[in-house]
Amino acid sequence: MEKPLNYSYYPGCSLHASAGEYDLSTRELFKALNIQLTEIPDWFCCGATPAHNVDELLSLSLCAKNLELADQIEGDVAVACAACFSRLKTAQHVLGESAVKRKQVEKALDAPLKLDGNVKHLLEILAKDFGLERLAAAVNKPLTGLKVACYYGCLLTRPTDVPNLDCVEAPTIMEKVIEAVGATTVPWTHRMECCGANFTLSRPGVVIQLTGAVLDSAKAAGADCIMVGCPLCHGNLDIRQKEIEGVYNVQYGLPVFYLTQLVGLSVGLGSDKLGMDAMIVNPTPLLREKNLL
Amino acid sequence: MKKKKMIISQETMDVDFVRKVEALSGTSVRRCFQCGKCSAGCPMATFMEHPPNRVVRLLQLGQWQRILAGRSIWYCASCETCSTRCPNKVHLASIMDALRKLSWDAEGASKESYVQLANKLFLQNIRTYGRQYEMRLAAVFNVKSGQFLKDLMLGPKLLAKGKLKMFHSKNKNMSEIEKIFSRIEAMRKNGEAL
Amino acid sequence: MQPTKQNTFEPKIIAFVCTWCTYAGADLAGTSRMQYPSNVRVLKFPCTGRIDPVFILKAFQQGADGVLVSGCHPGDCHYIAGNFHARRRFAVFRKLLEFVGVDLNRLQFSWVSAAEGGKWVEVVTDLTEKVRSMGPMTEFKELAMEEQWSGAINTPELQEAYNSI
Amino acid sequence: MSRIGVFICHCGENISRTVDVERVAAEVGKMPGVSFSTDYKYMCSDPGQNLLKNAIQEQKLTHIVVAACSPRMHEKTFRKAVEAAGLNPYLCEMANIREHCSWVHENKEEATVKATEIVGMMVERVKKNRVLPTITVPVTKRSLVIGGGIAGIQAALDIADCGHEVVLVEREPSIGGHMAQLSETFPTLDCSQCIMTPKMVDVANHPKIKLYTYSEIELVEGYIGNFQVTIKKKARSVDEDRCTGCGVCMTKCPQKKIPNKFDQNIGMRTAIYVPFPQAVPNTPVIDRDNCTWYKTGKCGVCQKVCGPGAVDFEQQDQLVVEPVGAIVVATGFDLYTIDEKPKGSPIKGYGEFGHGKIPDVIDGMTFERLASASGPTGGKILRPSDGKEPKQIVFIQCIGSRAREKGISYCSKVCCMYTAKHTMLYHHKVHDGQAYVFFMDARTPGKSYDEFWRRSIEEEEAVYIRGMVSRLYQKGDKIVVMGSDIAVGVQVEIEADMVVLATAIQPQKGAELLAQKLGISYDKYNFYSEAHAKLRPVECATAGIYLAGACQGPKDIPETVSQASAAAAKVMTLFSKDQLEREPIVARVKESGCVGCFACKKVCAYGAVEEKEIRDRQGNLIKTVAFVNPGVCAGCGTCQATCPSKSVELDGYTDEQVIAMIEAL
Amino acid sequence: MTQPIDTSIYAAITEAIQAEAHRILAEGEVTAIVGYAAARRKGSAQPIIITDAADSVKLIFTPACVNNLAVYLTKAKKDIPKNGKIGIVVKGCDLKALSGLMGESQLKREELYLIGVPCAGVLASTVCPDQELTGDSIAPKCTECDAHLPTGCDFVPAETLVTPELERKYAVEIARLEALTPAERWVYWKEQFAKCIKCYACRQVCPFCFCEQCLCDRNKPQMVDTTPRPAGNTAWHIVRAMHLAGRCAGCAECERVCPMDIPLNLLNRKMAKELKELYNHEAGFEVLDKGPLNMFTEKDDQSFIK
Repeated sequence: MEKPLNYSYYPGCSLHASAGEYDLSTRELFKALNIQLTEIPDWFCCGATPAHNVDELLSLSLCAKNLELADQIEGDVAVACAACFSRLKTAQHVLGESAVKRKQVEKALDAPLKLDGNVKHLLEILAKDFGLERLAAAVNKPLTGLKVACYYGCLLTRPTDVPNLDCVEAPTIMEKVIEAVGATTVPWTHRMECCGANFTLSRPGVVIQLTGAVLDSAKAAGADCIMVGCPLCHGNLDIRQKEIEGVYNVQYGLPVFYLTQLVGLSVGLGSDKLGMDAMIVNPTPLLREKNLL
Repeated sequence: MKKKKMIISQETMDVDFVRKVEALSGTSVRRCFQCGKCSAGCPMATFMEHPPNRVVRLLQLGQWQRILAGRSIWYCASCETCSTRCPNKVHLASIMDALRKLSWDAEGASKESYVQLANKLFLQNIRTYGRQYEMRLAAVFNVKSGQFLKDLMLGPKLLAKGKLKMFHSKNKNMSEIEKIFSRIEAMRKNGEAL
Repeated sequence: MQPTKQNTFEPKIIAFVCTWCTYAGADLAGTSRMQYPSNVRVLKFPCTGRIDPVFILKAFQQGADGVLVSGCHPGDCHYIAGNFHARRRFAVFRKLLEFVGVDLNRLQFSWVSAAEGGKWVEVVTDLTEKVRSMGPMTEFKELAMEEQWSGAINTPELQEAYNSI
Repeated sequence: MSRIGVFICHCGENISRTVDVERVAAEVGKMPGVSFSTDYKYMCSDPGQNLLKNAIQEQKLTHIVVAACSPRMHEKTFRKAVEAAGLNPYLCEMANIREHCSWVHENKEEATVKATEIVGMMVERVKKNRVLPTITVPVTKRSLVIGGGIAGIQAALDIADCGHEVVLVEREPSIGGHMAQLSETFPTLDCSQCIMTPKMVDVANHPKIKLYTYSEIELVEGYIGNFQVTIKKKARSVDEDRCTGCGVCMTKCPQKKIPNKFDQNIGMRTAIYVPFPQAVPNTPVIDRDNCTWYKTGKCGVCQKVCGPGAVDFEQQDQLVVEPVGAIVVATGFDLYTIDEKPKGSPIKGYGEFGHGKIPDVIDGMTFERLASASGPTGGKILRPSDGKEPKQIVFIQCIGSRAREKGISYCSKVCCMYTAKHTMLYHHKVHDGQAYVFFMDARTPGKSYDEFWRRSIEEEEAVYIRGMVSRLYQKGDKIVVMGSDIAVGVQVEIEADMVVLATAIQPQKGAELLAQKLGISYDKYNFYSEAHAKLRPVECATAGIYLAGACQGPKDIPETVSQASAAAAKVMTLFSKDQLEREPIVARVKESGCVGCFACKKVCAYGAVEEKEIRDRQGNLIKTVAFVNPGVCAGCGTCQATCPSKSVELDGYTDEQVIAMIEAL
Repeated sequence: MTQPIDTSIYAAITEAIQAEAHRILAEGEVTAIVGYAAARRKGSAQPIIITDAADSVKLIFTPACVNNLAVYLTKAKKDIPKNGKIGIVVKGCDLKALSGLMGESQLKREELYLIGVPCAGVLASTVCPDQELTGDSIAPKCTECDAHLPTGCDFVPAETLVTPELERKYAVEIARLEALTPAERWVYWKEQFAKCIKCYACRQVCPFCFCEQCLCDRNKPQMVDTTPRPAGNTAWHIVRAMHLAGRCAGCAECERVCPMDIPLNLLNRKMAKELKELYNHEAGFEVLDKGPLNMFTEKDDQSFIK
């Protein structure tokens, strides 16, 4: 047995609120895979989109503060939320490039910067650190027959050279992970189109248009469900799915899983440990049909 | 404003503003050669009166008033598609960030209020609580924007699913966050940061 | 080129063309797989300037029902000005033929460049159709059949004597 | 009795699909004179050609007809094969049964009949074909280069460096051309004079280059390998041999206010002058129109101060004849002006830009002189009207170029780059100024060109505005520029201190007159025409004459230099042999029938027809007849059609051949 | 209509010619003179070549002096350099032919001594030579004459001509034929050409038919049918007209000598008319560098070309 993997864990605000099932399933899955997650004590909000939208310095400072907090714990920083992941990575990138901004942030934090921590999204940990072969070996209940549309959204891969998670225009990391646990993936057109998360509060009309297009594409590609790695995307695809169906008078019925939920299912975790009941679009019929419950 | 004739001279081209944008965004504005790829891929272009390429073009000519008067910058989804695909490495998403920042600094900013309100509340929440509390954010937004019934249908369902938490605990080191905010304010006052 | 079907007249068309423009244009019509009537026979010359009016006369005498002369557009001549000389020569010659009673509908001149495969097809098709509707060119053929007779055969006696030869 | 071999090609299925080739071969086999007739899948393939060669030898064939594709395609191929088999290549003809038959007809019966007739015609024709020996012409290994700009200089140096004498003729008092006028050159911004003057000096010092400046081509006679060129040396009024170039005459000349053409008329010169200090040769010229001596008969100061006594008021124009074997034409370009053009002119001016009457609206070349360290302002950018430094400067591209309405539809190719260069030069010289450029497209295909253009925007802060300018007008001491930014979609107005127009490149004035002397063709703009736009871009249709530089079409310096070297290489190719070989399709005079009316001479566009006296043994003139110089004859045959007695015949297209074909119908 | 034409000055002209001929022969300025002399039939005239000054009294000028003497020069041109300058009596129409020949390098002006005669007209070949010259008896070519007074000659008798306006006989006939359909014209010319006996008198008399070997006599290849049959005759007359187009000076000798009375000059006049309309060319006294069919302009009519 190899030495267990250790990470400091940055859940982010959503996972402590609307995306509780993502937090739950992450913790359960990693426990099952014998990966150590230690939540960063007293982490702050990363500032998310609103902060960088209007105040980059604040955004950078918040991220730097969180990285400083994470530095107390051994191991790389594991991030579940794609938005938090993007912000932390961006902060590292920008502060690495600009001496001026680095000085400003140091002054804001009144402390030297500690940016060395390796920020990793869960996908990266599963696919690279843990490894696809080990993952496949850990499977108890392969997701055979489940056709998954992997949705990357904006922030997992973009922009070039910042998250460096995978190819910026044609990533495959989600597909690799979910195929490793026995599911089938569908090729589809809107894997990386924006869902409009930034406007979920202020301009829901925009969200309905953009998310509707994503759902259309997944449905047209013949997917049974959508898999995401971002609570904001999830919020739009899952929570607003009914509303969108109403606006456009269509039926999607596409359950939207977090990647940890599906992988967790494959390693044999029960739906209670995966927070399946918190999903707005009920996944039970689908999972029953595929003999996964 | 949109169609008004542009009188171009060294006086009317605000080079200082452009420099600020370049400093904040860390990207060159002059580099853009107006190929239009940003506008071609922008998911929000149809909602904007100045498509992304034109925002950069106006910026090149130092015509920031025209940009800030419009809603375009507030309709940017920050999806980073433009930055990713720009053939000239113009980081347009960062330029948009910078423009929004400068819009808040400038007088007579955009009419667009909902997005700005959401942003303001979000930042206030962070300053007050250190983290984001969605329920509170949504509720206050609806009150302040006068859309009391917005997303009314979603509320109970989310509560039932445990997605909106009524209660939350404050961070133990809240003083830290307030310090960061106030230090940044002080730096700006002293002209140490934009 | 005998009539292929009964009661249909297939005219014989002779085309005198320059090699640089019209011949190349006809080649282009070929490479573009355009279709046109098979009645035309092409004689290649270096330049329209080389084409002697006597050839046209000779062609009619040899039984051509229509004659086409075609070369480079003005200014395009590979030999600077051959087509300009040809233009004058033929402007005058056609007037002469017209004066002695040749129907000029049987004699077509055109400029067809190396790029005008389509125009070649159009010119050849038009001339073929026109001549087909006019019927055979009988004038020169009849002359060739006739015996020498000094003066008009304008009395019954002469006609009788003529017929007896 | 001829033994004709006929070879019908299937061309895969291209011919055989619509033409019954076997039937054609059988029918043709019955024709009189045909002793061998066959068909084959691919005649042009190696086995096909071998079939042809073997048949010639085995069947003792005397004439060949290959019925296949267009002769434009494979006539050379088959003639070569025939030659390899020991026959004269001109005893082989092609019958075009593909492009003119199988590809254009669908009815197999019709196509087969037609193919048979086409082959029959060619059989009758080939019977009349004669053995034609290849023609050889002697070559004079000296060349003439017309024009002493960078193209002419490069071509002359290249040829001379190969050891052949070059006669370089320049119309102006000095070589150097337009390039000598430029301040810096794109895309490296090195100073034009710095790279140009060494080459000019090389020309002056080269033992193989004979330089005629202030000279023009008067007459060109002869043909490839054997030209006689008459050069008019205009009277310089200064003895080139005596003049030491000390320049005292110029300092003493009382006429000092003559606009200098070299400085685009913004700088002044004296009546006795060299156009610019680095001129080659450094021998002054007296401008007789402006010289007090020539106008009044008084003055003569220059003559008095000239130590060596070089000033010669009596000097006359001189005619010199130079024999050369090849000619490189490198006469360069002129710049379009926006001035009002005479009524009926195909080229129009820009009334909307004030027809050149607004003093601070200048052209790019004037800007070059302003920016040039050795120019009239010593390299300072100053407005012509009041000598002030312009702080707002507007450049407008595509003036004249790409403007069908103005009569020019082509792109002048260099303006995008030189305008970018101008913005940089301006930015370097006027730090607090702002340059604006109105443009439609930026055309920068060239090594390091686009980077250069981008630099002008990204680093040198030029503001490029996509959209053309509608109108310019003077308002106080400003020029109002009314344009639009099509990227924003609004009108744009700039009050400029100076406006620089990137005017179109046009051929030199009088280019068509020189072309007529040389017998080369030119397009509707008077740019000289190359023999083939892609495959013979350096040669003229007239043999022995080559093109270099902008006289053929707009070009920048690297391109001009490349073409000049290419032209030199073509000249060297010609000079590499003592004798030139050419296709024997030329006209020949039958002296017995010729009565010397010289109609042939009158219609020959090449001047190939000469008068030849025929004398008896006692030397008495019997008659004067026409003679066709086979070196000059291009083989059009216009002479033959014109000759009343048909005493001149074009080999390869004789009346016998033509009549045989007509009679075969 | 019998319009009388005043020929009273012809006697004075004859005297002047004789005097001038005597002078140039006596002074050795020329070695021979081609002129007209009285022939045997009353009133008729025939060409004569005199080499002796004493013979100059033989020279006359009367309405019967119809021949174009230029033809003798083209046949004799080779001998001129050997024998010396030749004098020739020319009417306006004859001078046009000489100018044309000079333009075609057949004659040199400096080898000729031109004695021009003012001419009110000559008699038609179809009337007796002793008749009065009238609007009826005048040669058809003279009805269209625009060259009564030759210019540029070495000597012209100073007599004043009176030339009445006459109906232009060829123009009328051409207009009549042009109004017909092509088929009708074909019938007309077929009848005319059918009469031809291929005697080639037209060729022989024409000053411009100076080729040593006529195209129509060649048989390798035989470009023009040579047989004296309708087909060959038609070909001959078409080729002849074409070869004379732009050159013919309008002396109408071809028509005069034709034993079968074929209106040959009609073809020549028609060509002249077309050349005038197309290229503004007319035969004249001026020696041209290039004939109208040996030159071009870029703007030439091409309305007939597709």
